[in-house]
Amino acid sequence: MTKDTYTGHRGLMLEEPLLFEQGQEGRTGVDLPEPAAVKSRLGACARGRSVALPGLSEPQVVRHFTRLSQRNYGIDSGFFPLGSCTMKHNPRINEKVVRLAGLGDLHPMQPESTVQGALRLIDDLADWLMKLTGMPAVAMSPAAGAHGELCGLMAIRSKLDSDGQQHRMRMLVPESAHGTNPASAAACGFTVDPIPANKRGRVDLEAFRAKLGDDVAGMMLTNPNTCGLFENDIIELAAMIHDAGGYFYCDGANFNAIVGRVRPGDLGVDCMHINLHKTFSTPHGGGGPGSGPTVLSDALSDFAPLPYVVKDGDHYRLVEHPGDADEKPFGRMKGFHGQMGMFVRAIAYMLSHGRDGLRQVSGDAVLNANYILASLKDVMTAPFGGPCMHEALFDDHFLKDTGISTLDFAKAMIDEGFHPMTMYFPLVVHGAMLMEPTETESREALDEFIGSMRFLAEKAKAGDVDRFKNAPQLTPWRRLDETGAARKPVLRWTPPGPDQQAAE
Amino acid sequence: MTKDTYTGHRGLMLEEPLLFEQGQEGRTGVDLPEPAAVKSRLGACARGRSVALPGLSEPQVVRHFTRLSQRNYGIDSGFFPLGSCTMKHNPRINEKVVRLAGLGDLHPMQPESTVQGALRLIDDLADWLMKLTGMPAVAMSPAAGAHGELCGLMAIRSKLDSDGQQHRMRMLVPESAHGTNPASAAACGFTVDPIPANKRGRVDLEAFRAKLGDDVAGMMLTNPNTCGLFENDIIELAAMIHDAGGYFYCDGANFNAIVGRVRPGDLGVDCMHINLHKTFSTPHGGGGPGSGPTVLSDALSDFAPLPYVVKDGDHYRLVEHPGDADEKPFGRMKGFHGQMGMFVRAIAYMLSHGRDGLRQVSGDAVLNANYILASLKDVMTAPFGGPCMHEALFDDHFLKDTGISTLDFAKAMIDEGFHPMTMYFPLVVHGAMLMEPTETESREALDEFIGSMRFLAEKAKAGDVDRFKNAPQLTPWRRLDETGAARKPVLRWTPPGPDQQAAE
Amino acid sequence: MRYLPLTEADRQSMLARIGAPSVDALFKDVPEQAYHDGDFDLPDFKGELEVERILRGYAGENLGANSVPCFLGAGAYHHHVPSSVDYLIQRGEFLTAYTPYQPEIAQGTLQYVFEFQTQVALLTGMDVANAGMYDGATSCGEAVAMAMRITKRKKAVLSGWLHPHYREVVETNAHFLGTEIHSEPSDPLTGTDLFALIDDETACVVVQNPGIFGHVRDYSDLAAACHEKGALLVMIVTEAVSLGALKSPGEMGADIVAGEGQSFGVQLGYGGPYVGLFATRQKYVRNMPGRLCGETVDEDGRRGYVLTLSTREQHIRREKATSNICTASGLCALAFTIHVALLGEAGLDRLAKLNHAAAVTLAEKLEALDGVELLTDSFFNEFTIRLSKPADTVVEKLAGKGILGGVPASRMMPGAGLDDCLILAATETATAEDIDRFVSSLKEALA
Amino acid sequence: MRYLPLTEADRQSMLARIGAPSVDALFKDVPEQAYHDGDFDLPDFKGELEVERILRGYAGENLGANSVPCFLGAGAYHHHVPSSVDYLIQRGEFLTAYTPYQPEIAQGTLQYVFEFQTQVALLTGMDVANAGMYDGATSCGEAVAMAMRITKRKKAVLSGWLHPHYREVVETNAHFLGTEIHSEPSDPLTGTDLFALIDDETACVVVQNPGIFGHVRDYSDLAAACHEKGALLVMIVTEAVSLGALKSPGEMGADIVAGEGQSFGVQLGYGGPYVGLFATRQKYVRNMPGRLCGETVDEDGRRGYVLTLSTREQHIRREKATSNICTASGLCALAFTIHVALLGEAGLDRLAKLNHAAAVTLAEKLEALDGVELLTDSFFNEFTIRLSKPADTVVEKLAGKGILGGVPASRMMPGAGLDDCLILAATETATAEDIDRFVSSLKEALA
Ligand SMILES: Cc1ncc(COP(=O)(O)O)c(C=O)c1O
Ligand SMILES: Cc1ncc(COP(=O)(O)O)c(C=O)c1O
Repeated sequence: MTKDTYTGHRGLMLEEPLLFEQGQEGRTGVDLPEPAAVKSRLGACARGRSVALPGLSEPQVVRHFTRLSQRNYGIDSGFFPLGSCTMKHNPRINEKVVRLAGLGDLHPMQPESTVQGALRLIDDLADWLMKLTGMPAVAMSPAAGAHGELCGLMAIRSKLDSDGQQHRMRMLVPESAHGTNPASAAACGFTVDPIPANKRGRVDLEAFRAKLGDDVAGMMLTNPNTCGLFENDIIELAAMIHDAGGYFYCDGANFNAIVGRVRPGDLGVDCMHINLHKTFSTPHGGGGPGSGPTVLSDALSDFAPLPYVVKDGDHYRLVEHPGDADEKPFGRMKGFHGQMGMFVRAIAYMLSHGRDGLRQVSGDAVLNANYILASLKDVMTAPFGGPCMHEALFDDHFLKDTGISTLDFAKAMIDEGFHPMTMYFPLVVHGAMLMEPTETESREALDEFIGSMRFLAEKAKAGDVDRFKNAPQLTPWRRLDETGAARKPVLRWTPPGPDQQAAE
Repeated sequence: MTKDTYTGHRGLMLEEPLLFEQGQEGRTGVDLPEPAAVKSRLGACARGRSVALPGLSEPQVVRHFTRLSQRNYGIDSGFFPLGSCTMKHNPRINEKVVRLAGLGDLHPMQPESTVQGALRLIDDLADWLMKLTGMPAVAMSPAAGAHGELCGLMAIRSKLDSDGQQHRMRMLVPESAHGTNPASAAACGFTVDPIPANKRGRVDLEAFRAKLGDDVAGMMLTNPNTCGLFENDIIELAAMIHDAGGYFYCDGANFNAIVGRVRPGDLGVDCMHINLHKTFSTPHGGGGPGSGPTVLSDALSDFAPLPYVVKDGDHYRLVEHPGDADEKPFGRMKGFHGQMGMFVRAIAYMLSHGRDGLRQVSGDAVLNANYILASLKDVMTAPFGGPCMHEALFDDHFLKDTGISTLDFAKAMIDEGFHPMTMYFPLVVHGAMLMEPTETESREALDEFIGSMRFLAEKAKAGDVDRFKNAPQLTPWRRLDETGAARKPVLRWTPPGPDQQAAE
Repeated sequence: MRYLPLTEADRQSMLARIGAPSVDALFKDVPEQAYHDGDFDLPDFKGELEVERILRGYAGENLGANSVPCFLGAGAYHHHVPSSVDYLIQRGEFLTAYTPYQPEIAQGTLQYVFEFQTQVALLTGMDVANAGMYDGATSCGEAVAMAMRITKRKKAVLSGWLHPHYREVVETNAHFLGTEIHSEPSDPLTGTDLFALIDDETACVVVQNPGIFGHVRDYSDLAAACHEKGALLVMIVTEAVSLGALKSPGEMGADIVAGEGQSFGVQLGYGGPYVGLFATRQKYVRNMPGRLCGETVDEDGRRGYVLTLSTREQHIRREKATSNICTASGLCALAFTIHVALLGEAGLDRLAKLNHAAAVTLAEKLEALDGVELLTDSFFNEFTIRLSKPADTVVEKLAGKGILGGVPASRMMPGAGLDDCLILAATETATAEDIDRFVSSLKEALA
Repeated sequence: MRYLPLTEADRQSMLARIGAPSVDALFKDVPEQAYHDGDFDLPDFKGELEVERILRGYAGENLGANSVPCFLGAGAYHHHVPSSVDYLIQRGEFLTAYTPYQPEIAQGTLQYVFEFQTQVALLTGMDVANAGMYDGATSCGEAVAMAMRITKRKKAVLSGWLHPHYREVVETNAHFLGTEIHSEPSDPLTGTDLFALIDDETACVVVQNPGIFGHVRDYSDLAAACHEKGALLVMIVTEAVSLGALKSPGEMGADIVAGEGQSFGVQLGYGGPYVGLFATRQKYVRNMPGRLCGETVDEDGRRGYVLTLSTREQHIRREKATSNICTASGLCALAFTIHVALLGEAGLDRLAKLNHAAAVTLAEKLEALDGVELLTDSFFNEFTIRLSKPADTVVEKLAGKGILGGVPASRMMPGAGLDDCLILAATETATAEDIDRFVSSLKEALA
């Protein structure tokens, strides 16, 4: 079998150098008219040196990024059960409406009279979110989940301060929490106090009780939690933290499991961010953008960030300054007014599903996860019993003595044509494998996945170590040297030195 | 190396069954409201049986076609030197403007007062085409090149008939002509008389002269011809056919080579189709749609198809019926008024280039082809000397005694990451390889291609037969059995019979 | 220029390798007197922003059907295209590919063509379909030509309910080929007695269902009558959505079905590009025009698809080919395939019902108006009314009010005495308000 | 529901395997009193056509900047985005991917992130850049936090020419962390003497170039003064196109550059999502917030890219991370990368010159008007004028005439005594007619 090619291309899998390796002086991919001759007003600040951007034509650029895209795996490619990330179908109608004239081309500082539709949209989306969560207020500006966490924590801090509770500095955070939870707490000035999980994968009630005290500011709980389980004692936990003078921050990253069925407001939650890029399907885009509107309880609703939309009769206005606010906003977190592009997509998604469709979303998401759990628990190991919520958690116990790790198993899944599940998170089980199918996968897709997982589990137990240790083998790149990358970081292209140039 | 996977997927190369193998009853990818209850007026004609379309959800459909697309090679993927097809860059601005409200959503039978912009656009495009070709008229409705040929031939026939030349039935067509030329001639009722090429790859003047006679209706010449050469005697040939009482149909498929530099009207051409999907960059779309406006000389301009646009002062109107025409239109060839979507793209392309840019197009296209010719003629065999026009023709002489055919060579090019050139066309050289780089390829891309071709030529001569006979090896599919496909044609999916179903 | 990657330095080094002094020198085969200096009376190159502005200028002078109530049909229908269709057909691997001549790197195109062929066969109730033609009208022309090839006869009979554009295309072809076409006059009230016109010279009878005036009919008896005389029945479908509601052409006994596929996935776009549908019986496969995709296996035994039976085609058969078609309408066929895939049986059924319901609702409201007479007894989503005033002036009046209010029959059939006839279609895009606005505006216009 | 593939038959067979009687039974861990019957006061599901109509309804109530002359800036700029950018970012392999956790099947994302980092480093004249932050304002907040980490000091000095949104974000963070922010008052005429404010407690000085009122300045001396006191200079860029015309922050000696990337490739979209730029010196790399992509090799020695130095990040470091950011702004960074790739050196240079020329032309015409005073001495594409009337009422009047005529300074800086100040930006999208229409309308409004 001939393996070598002159070009390095391999049929449809095409090599593509960096942009910077393809430039030629004077070449460009845009045509712009001759600028009018004017007297420069740049003062002493005019650029003297070249930026050294490479010059490519439009066809080259289109081909470059087309080829890059072909090395990626997205939801559109196949099954993407990345736990905690809710990789559901991203409808194209949402991409269309966000680009509509009158939405895509609004400047954020246009006068209010020219953006009434935009403000109404934000207000309507807020209404959906409040109704679905059973909460009386929502801060729309946070840019993602972590930013929403910060927003909620700032609201808690502001409320505590306004009640003279400046000394409450301790935030209780389960060990299973996502890394952003403690990081956000720290970014808001709290100290983080971890609470352990019990054998059922939930907050250990007794350990929790023991942590309560006069310096406790609140707790950050994910529900359903990061093990994919509903915290059954949640109402009790909420009551306990409230009794202790603290507030309940709920991480809403897993809201997809309960949307249309459970309202966080009914559980005693004081604030919760909603990742519109998870539950409400705005695309993940290879690492964002997201949007993290944060709902607030009565206790916290006065302590929201600026700006926000207020409806006066038929007119919508933006409150942008503390002086214009009836409430006690804690200030601004972000430029302008929030991730409008995500709002447009999210409301299109909500309108498409409606009340009934959203309830079906959580039902099907949970059904799909339980189907995976039920179909794999005999060959893989599920540390906690079922039923689970929207994701099925396994540990690496079933790989014991095979010499195969969770990572190896994940890489073999890549060869099988899947994006691996979330690995090594949550931290509370060993070698975690967290599988979230979402509701937009068909039974047929799940059956194929289940068959493949059973096949791999069998191969692992049968000692076919090679299949795992050397995986992936069928991808354009094999495993990459991450240690080497971190040891001597090369974080950008640099022009070849004079030696290298001469050698060329 | 592990090769087998349970799923059949291989990393990023994902299997995808037929739509019909994925359906489930009741499932759909569209949501439509409940129809109002009305009394049916379908009469006796209501459908009794199911159509048996498979039911898929939207996410499944998006994934299906995404995966299919990933098995394709387009211009956006890489170098596509398919001779005679002008696979140039397809700008995205053209795709954008064709979808603009007010262009994309016009119904063809709207009243004239509501489509003045559309008619103006057609008229402006016609103006560009007439100026670039130096011809006084253009028929806009032909749907592709072959349709344009038919249009031109019908115009010639009509003119001959109107001049009492009904007996002129013989059309002279070079052996090197594209298959559509004789096929179109036959579709218009002409008999086809082939004319041979001379050693220089041009029409053999003497052979041509010998074919002239009282029954000759005209000639169909491609210029530059399908060997990528300019017919240097073209003005003489035109004069000869005119003197003989015939007309000169020029196949304009290769207009890209001369646009902005040579006007067919100056060569004595009577009619010529222009493939907007070649010279003017409307996308080929995996087999169309195209558009083939056909320019007409003074002699033929009265004999155009219906409908056409006429400008009355500031108002544009459509002439749709012979009764409304001052000329002698030969009738309608197509529904409605032409390939409007291609007109929009083509005029956007023309405006982008302008007069100067179009001249650069032909210059760069010809330069690129000559660069390939000059860089490969020592290792491959070029039957005719240079310079060539926009495409470089090789034959299979250099493969003599290697046991490797043009087809084998092409398949090895696929492994190298290229779309092969046109093979076995034109028919006038043995094992033809016709390479048309177009002007939208960079020198860097050509150098890579040239390097690869030299490498392959070397390997062929060195007896590395395997690389060719077994090619392609690096594609998701190997060579397909075309003979088997034709012997017992399976042209559609059929539901598995009761036996097969039972076996599942 | 943004699309042209060569730099001046490139050009110089390339010319050096070629051994030519200049680009102009490469054109030495062009007779000197015909080498143009490039000074055309045309504008210079423009940036994208400027080009877009100019195109928006054209668009701004038109009244788009998406922005107003639209009741136009007559061969092109205002349907909603799901946005995933438009996304998918723009993927470069589909958009910028050529006809799939190299099957190893064109399985994407080939598989969807195979799926398209299957969908068209299922929808029409026929055995096989091809990969698509230019549009419905040219497809009709090819159907008549094919019927003549098969029967070796030279006469075709066309129903008076055939779309006039289709009829004209057939007549144009016949004029140049010297074949005989008998076209019945267009009359919205009486379908003509086609039975009487079939004789031993008849290659085919061409009927359209629904007809140009909207009528739906069961042509089973006509098919039988054709077959009795050794003629073929060609059935035309201009509104493909109707196939979701009506008895299929295959069930009625049609031998060739030709039609327009625009209704599924293809934007109105002022009349094109669209995609012609073409289906027939298994036994006539080798007489079909156009490309055909067939199933096969690769060297490893893996299922795959190729273009097949190409000995029918121009690039092999030249003047003996079944058609001169080469570039057809691949991307529109893809749009059709995706839209039909999204619909599935349940979606198609619902879509057809919605269309019918909208048309019936409209017809009922119009029947109640003074000065309006409904001429079409049974219909799918389109019908014809007679007005108390000339239809073209009424349509102009409605356009002035921002309503696209139907196609005057006289526009397609001048001189047929149908000046007061208006052809109306209603689809799933017509809202109740659209219908009410149209009805009340029509009432005003007729008052 | 079109997005939900499970059929009722699927659900039943799946429940059977699970051994649960119903979907509701799977929710048994939910306390009964909190399990909702789903009867929310919200509408039912809708088809795509209806959804699009509703969204068009919202859009129709707004005045889009593409349809009228627009002279708004103040942190977001109306530039033309080439259509290939928008096509490419919508390719599903980019759009529907996650953060590239599995590098073997995410080299597309990783390579463009590496290219983005390089472009940002080149544009800013810095050594390294990260993969992007939420937006310019939050990026500014992160820059101040990083400066405090590096210097282990707790005071930051903010220029009065810093965008008020950026200042407010920094102040919000500081409020909760108990750090000290000295914000100079906003004044379009006098830049304040920041030199005097730097002391041994100062972690950083934050300046913006061009400033919120449009001023461009060489901050080299300020950088030196900072370094002398062991403080860092943080430089903010809200208009990235200016980097094509101005001396780079790196050349001026900035230690951290934070900015807004919207100007390249990202639609205005009413303020977001955008992408925050973040660059710094090599020595501070391990103190950076956000993701970083680095070059490496795979097992076959092939060059590839991975996320690296993740021990700085929340998922590893938790409460000790350099930032809490997780999801950032990948797709906007892609749009930025593509647009900058299309421009290249020549395109960037031309684009910057066009912007400057448009602004100078506008300024010259405005200077000639009665009742208008130009306050910004040197500028790139944005400047501030003082009017003889309150700016907000003038802007409303202009809006009434279909002109988006600038940002009143008082909107961002109420109570600063700037009610008569108007901030104006002109980009390559402003035509000569746009400028003339604006100038004459402003003249009328001031009369
Ligand atoms: C449980 C949980 N919390 C918080 C986050 C952070 O959300 P974001 O990435 O939107 O900042 C995530 C994201 O993966 C998560 O899974
Ligand atoms: C020389 C030549 N003539 C005619 C044609 C037919 O054009 P079309 O495919 O547009 O019908 C082609 C197309 O490949 C061609 O190359």
